[in-house]
Amino acid sequence: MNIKEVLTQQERAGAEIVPPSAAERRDAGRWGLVFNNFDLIGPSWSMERARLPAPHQVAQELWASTWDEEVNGRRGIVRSGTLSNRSLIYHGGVTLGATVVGFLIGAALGVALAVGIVYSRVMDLSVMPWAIISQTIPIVALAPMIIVVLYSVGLSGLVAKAVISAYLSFFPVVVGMVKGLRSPDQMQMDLLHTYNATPAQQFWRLRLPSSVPYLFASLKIGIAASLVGAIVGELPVQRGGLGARMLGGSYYGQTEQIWAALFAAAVLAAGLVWLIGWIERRTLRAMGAPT
Amino acid sequence: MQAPGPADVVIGADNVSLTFQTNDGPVHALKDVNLTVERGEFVSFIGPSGCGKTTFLRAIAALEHPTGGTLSVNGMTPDEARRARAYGYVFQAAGLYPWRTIAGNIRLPLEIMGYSKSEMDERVKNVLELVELSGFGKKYPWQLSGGMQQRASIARALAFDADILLMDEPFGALDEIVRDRLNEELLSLWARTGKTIGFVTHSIPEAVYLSTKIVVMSPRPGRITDVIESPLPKERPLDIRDTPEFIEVAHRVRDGLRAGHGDEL
Amino acid sequence: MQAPGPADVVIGADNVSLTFQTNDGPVHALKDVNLTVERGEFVSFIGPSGCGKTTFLRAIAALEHPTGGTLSVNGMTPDEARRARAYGYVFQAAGLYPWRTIAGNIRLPLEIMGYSKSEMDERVKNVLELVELSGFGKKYPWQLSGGMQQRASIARALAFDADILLMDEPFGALDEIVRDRLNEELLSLWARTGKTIGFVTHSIPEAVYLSTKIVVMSPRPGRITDVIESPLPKERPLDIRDTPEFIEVAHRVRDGLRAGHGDEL
Amino acid sequence: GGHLEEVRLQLQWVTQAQFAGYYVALEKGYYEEEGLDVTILPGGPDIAPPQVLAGGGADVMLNWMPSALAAREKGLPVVNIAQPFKSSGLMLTCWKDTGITSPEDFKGKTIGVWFFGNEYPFLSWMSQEGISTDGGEDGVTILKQGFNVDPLLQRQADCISTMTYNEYGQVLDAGVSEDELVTFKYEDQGVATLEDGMYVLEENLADPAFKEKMVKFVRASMKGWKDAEANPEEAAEIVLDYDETGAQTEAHQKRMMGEIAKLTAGSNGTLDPADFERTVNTLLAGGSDPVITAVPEGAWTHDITDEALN
Amino acid sequence: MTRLTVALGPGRALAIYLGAFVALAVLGLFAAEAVGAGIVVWLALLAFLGWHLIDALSRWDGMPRAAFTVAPLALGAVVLIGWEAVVRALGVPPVILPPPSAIAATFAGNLPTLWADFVQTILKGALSGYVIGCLFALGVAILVDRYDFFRRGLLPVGNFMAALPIVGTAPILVMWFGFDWQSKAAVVVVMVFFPMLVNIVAGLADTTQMQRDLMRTYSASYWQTLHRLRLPAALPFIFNGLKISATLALIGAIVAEFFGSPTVGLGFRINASLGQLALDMVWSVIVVAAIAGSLLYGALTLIENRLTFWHPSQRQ
Ligand SMILES: Nc1ncnc2c1ncn2[C@@H]1O[C@H](COP(=O)(O)OP(=O)(O)OP(=O)(O)O)[C@@H](O)[C@H]1O
Ligand SMILES: Nc1ncnc2c1ncn2[C@@H]1O[C@H](COP(=O)(O)OP(=O)(O)OP(=O)(O)O)[C@@H](O)[C@H]1O
Ligand SMILES: Cc1ncc(C[n+]2csc(CCO)c2C)c(N)n1
Ligand SMILES: [Mg+2]
Ligand SMILES: [Mg+2]
Repeated sequence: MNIKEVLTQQERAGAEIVPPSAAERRDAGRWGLVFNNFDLIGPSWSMERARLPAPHQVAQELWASTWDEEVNGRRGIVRSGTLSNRSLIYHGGVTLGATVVGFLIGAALGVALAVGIVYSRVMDLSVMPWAIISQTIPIVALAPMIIVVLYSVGLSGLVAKAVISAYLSFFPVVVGMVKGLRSPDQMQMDLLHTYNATPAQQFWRLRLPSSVPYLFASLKIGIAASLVGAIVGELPVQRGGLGARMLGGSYYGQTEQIWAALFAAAVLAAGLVWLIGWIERRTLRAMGAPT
Repeated sequence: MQAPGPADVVIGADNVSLTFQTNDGPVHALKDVNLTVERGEFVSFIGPSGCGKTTFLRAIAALEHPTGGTLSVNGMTPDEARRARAYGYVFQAAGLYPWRTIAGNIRLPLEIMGYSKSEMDERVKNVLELVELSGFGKKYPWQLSGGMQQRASIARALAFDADILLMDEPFGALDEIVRDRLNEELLSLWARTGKTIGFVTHSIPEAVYLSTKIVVMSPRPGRITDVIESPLPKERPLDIRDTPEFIEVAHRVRDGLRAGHGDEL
Repeated sequence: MQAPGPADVVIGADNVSLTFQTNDGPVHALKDVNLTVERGEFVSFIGPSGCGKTTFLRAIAALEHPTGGTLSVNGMTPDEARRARAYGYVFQAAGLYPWRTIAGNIRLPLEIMGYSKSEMDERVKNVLELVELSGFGKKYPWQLSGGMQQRASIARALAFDADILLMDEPFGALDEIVRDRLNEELLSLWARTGKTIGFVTHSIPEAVYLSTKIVVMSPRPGRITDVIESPLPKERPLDIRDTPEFIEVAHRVRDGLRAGHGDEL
Repeated sequence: GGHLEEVRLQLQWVTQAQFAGYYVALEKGYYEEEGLDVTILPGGPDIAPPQVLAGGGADVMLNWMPSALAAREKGLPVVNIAQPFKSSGLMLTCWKDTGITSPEDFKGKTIGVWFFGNEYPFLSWMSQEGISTDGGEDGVTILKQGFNVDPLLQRQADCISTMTYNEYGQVLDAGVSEDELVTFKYEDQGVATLEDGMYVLEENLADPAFKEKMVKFVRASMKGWKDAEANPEEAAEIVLDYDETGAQTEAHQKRMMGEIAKLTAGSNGTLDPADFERTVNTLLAGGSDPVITAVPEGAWTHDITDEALN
Repeated sequence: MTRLTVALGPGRALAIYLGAFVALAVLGLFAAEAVGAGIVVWLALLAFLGWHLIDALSRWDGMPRAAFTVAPLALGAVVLIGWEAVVRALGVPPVILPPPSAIAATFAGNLPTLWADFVQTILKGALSGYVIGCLFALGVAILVDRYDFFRRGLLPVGNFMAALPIVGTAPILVMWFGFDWQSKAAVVVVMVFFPMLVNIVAGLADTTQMQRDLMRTYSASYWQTLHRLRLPAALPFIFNGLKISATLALIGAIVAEFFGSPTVGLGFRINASLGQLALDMVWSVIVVAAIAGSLLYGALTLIENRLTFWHPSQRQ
């Protein structure tokens, strides 16, 4: 991946390269270059602005921007008593807050809409197409506008980001829940029908329990989407968070910094998804699923 | 025989027809069905597989809507009767909710109808005993054998006091001995409570033993071919099954059934 | 009686036990079950609901694994036999795939076993006729009555040539007349093909009419209480059911069943 | 003492030394001395400062003049009240080995350009040179450049837009030596347009109290700027402290501050009408799709700077 | 009011609501400037009438099929009319929110540009990435399902990819795959991967014991079971994933263009127009995206109806 840049560097350092000019190399195949210049590619593992940084570079950056920064840094928790604004722990926390708040709002909204769609013919007919359309609006395009609008009513920071998170996470929940709430079979529905159960009873005692597998599949996607939303929201509001880190990394060409922030985001996502999976397993067990 | 006063008619079917539209043409599940059931009767439905027994029971319970004719229950439409919670229904398949324990499944209708906690526990205990499932209340449906699941679903329908009990082959998966016991239990419950019972079965002796009226049906299109008023007394010990009256009725039913099969063989 | 040569033993159960672990303690579904079934036998299992009939059948088909004792099929482990496609299994519930038509469901095992297209069509047609469902091949499962679904699932198991046919209450939801017909068909199929058949039923006459060997089971813990070798000839017209031999065997079965029930009443 | 008047300043990019003057004024209490409580709102990609201004999210914004004049034409009357940046830092940076020596040679080449309102100076320049921007042999192929210099380093583009104070330094930091590169400063090409100026909504200027506030704001900001020019090292440190993302590095900000000081050097904050005219002329020359169609009236005022600085 | 609908009969009620609705809409649009902030009351009235209009429509058996297309349009009309009137009444600056009429005019005036953007972003970027991403997820889901080794190894990696947020991946992928649509497709692949994976894995697990046992008695191979049981059973879930991913694919392709693109594409257009405060153009692009998204979603729904007709959710 890094071969072309490495060769250019070696050329600057005075090495003989095949082919000799950078302009020619632009159009050459990567593997060919590796083969022709095999002895010169060592530095590919330790470049400063690598297209693909080596794992140890990312690891170093991760270490530097978590433990090292907090313990030894001027602004770290050890010296200043608060988390450092250069540490991924701090930024991860900022993002996590918005993610969770946004997810809770989005999931609640999604479930509410799904219930509305399943129970109200008017909503069934008219809401779904607009929910779809809402998702085709590129949120990143809207994010700044949302933030501008929220600015003008005096809201900023966490709330603005949470709004974007909620916007992205409600849709998977709606789609999954509508299907899930409609998944009870005929006989299961008929049984309650003979009892003349109210719609609320039908919801709590049949539709909701049947929708659980769909709900959790959706919640996993929803929380991941929420995290993406929070990060997207952090781009225009440069007030910290993993999104701000990624942009900073990209802006200053610090690939390791992007990768480290990406890695942190991925860890956060995996953790959140795992948490939902854990709740799912507990719930299913409480509902008597065979183990 | 005297015509029953209108107040006594619980189920009245007048030229009821029901057609399903399917991917390869319409299916006439019921055609011109006429039937009157009085309060407190025990009516059995018998007929070849696919002749419309389930469909008719479902129509009575307002789970299907006739495409022709009229059907009335307690002088109302089936749907009004349903809203008045007139029905206890045992489906042909057990249909237990997999996320509820057996006790939880039986408690379901009680919760919906707003029974008190202690009343619920009491009733669940009683019906579990009735169907010989005491001790299985905490198990989940998939941990029970087929027959046990079926008994649990019977218990669920018996747990609350429905005016009309509709049972679709409730004892199909039970052995003779349990079946005999449950038959007796059902008769005594019926005598005690005066419920009206609609009962689908494939067993001729069972139909004759239990019913005051036996409805023989035949398929394609589903229709009633014979309605037999039972001459047996209300009090029925198990060995009534060896009396000549019993055997005569059973013969008539068997002939009706054969005739029904005849058209398609 | 002569001990069968080992080559002739199809199913051999030696002290088989099977315990389920559940949320409220272990359930002993099978305990110390011993049974030998020779090639070409027709074995019925009869016993109160919950006595382990289904569990035993499932264990034979390698769908459950005994927690004790050994079970061999055709001299192999059940799982090896399964992989050799020794089984045709009719489940207690129909279990048709809702996304396939009836014909599609019957075609399923044939597809898996790689039959040719024309062979498949031929066989599907034949078995549909056998279970009286010609004309329903294009319907979907939910468009069929309970009994029709059950017949479809029987057809599915008969469509291919399994060495061992395991049937779990296949005729439970059928009326007497279809049932008699299918009983005859099954006997003639058995006579024709020499299959070994394991058959669960709750009907004593059915068990006696069909079987060469009747296994009576009793619950809690599930065990075999009696194994009755039938003295009836292989050729069995329907009216064999009125012969004294038949009635005697039926009596013995009924007594065994009663005894099984006794422990729990 | 007593209570302070609130002012919200919308930057046009993330916290960096480009905006050092304001941070210095804030840190050193110049705003407070004037009785102002200033909140600095960092910008970022896709934050359009005029939009924030229109939505009432800020009182003053920083903006490049082409973008501000375009907003004016779109019906958002913004007015330049001060111009701390005298000269333009915008330039094109090209690989020397592509054979480019003058704008003539751009034909057939691929060039990275910032959009989001920053494309105007480039488009005007090309139309003045008579080079089409639709690609092909005789035109240039334009790429919408992201936020960094990778397109040049990866040779996805032959030239990219850079700022003297930022991206150019990054190219050098990447190990490229100056003699591998050719640069074209807009300033030298005679197509320079005015950069970071302070803008407010015209309707607000009608309010004497607001005007008063802006006078104080501009005075304190310029004091901050002159301070930053004089003490670049310290100014960079202050910027770093205010950077909430923690992404900036010290070396980078110090160098940026040094370059920024060169751009602010010629201005005391007062807009030079000659610079304005040159900007307008450049933009009006914008060929087929001009940025502005007529000379804007009332797009700037000296009212504030006159009062603030004299 | 619903009772009124029932009493009047849906047909007549429909006519009445429609009349009232149109009258109210016209009134609102013409008097908006004069009304000012009082527009909120009007808005509430409009929403109320709109609701009952759709309700009457859904009960009117004169056109049960058409109701499916007309009802959403009616809601759309409520939203658009409300939007137009509010923007006019409150004098919202066009650089914040342009009125629908201005958007429509811009849309109509820039069809060739928008078409080129559509081809670049949707047809080249989004669709190719969508197809590759979904197939890739299917492959991984099967590996995960098939081998316990991969379940332990790959599923966590899949979860990991859940949050590779576009903001982080897009710059890197643009760096790797260049400025043209290939990098956008790559972004889409990364974006749709996780929702598809989660749904396919959940779907493949959604079979009953008996359904699986049947296959076991046939000694069906893994692939036979997959093809004849697990995949059909998973279809309802897979379509969930496909639908969610369809919208994500559009978002991904558009947003990726913010991080570098040629001078064509929906994302490029949004970005460039936003900088010029040409919000009418921004919204025109959003309209294009919305149409594309709805078409894709509608097509998926049609296919879903055909393939999962047997699922209870389709039979009600
Ligand atoms: N998966 C399971 N988990 C726990 N217990 C089970 C499970 N399957 C069956 N059992 C228990 O094992 C016992 C035997 O069940 P089995 O299904 O073999 O009965 P059966 O003889 O087939 O009865 P029936 O005639 O009612 O079908 C029952 O007590 C049942 O509760
Ligand atoms: N939902 C449906 N769609 C189409 N056809 C149906 C539907 N339900 C039932 N049928 C058809 O209606 C006829 C009567 O079915 P029904 O279930 O009432 O029979 P049944 O008398 O209960 O039979 P069994 O004894 O087998 O349960 C059958 O031919 C069946 O195929
Ligand atoms: C998306 C986007 N691109 C460019 C700018 C313009 N801009 C303002 S300051 C500056 C120089 C940074 O060193 C640049 C390029 C912007 N505001 N937003
Ligand atoms: Mg039936
Ligand atoms: Mg069983």
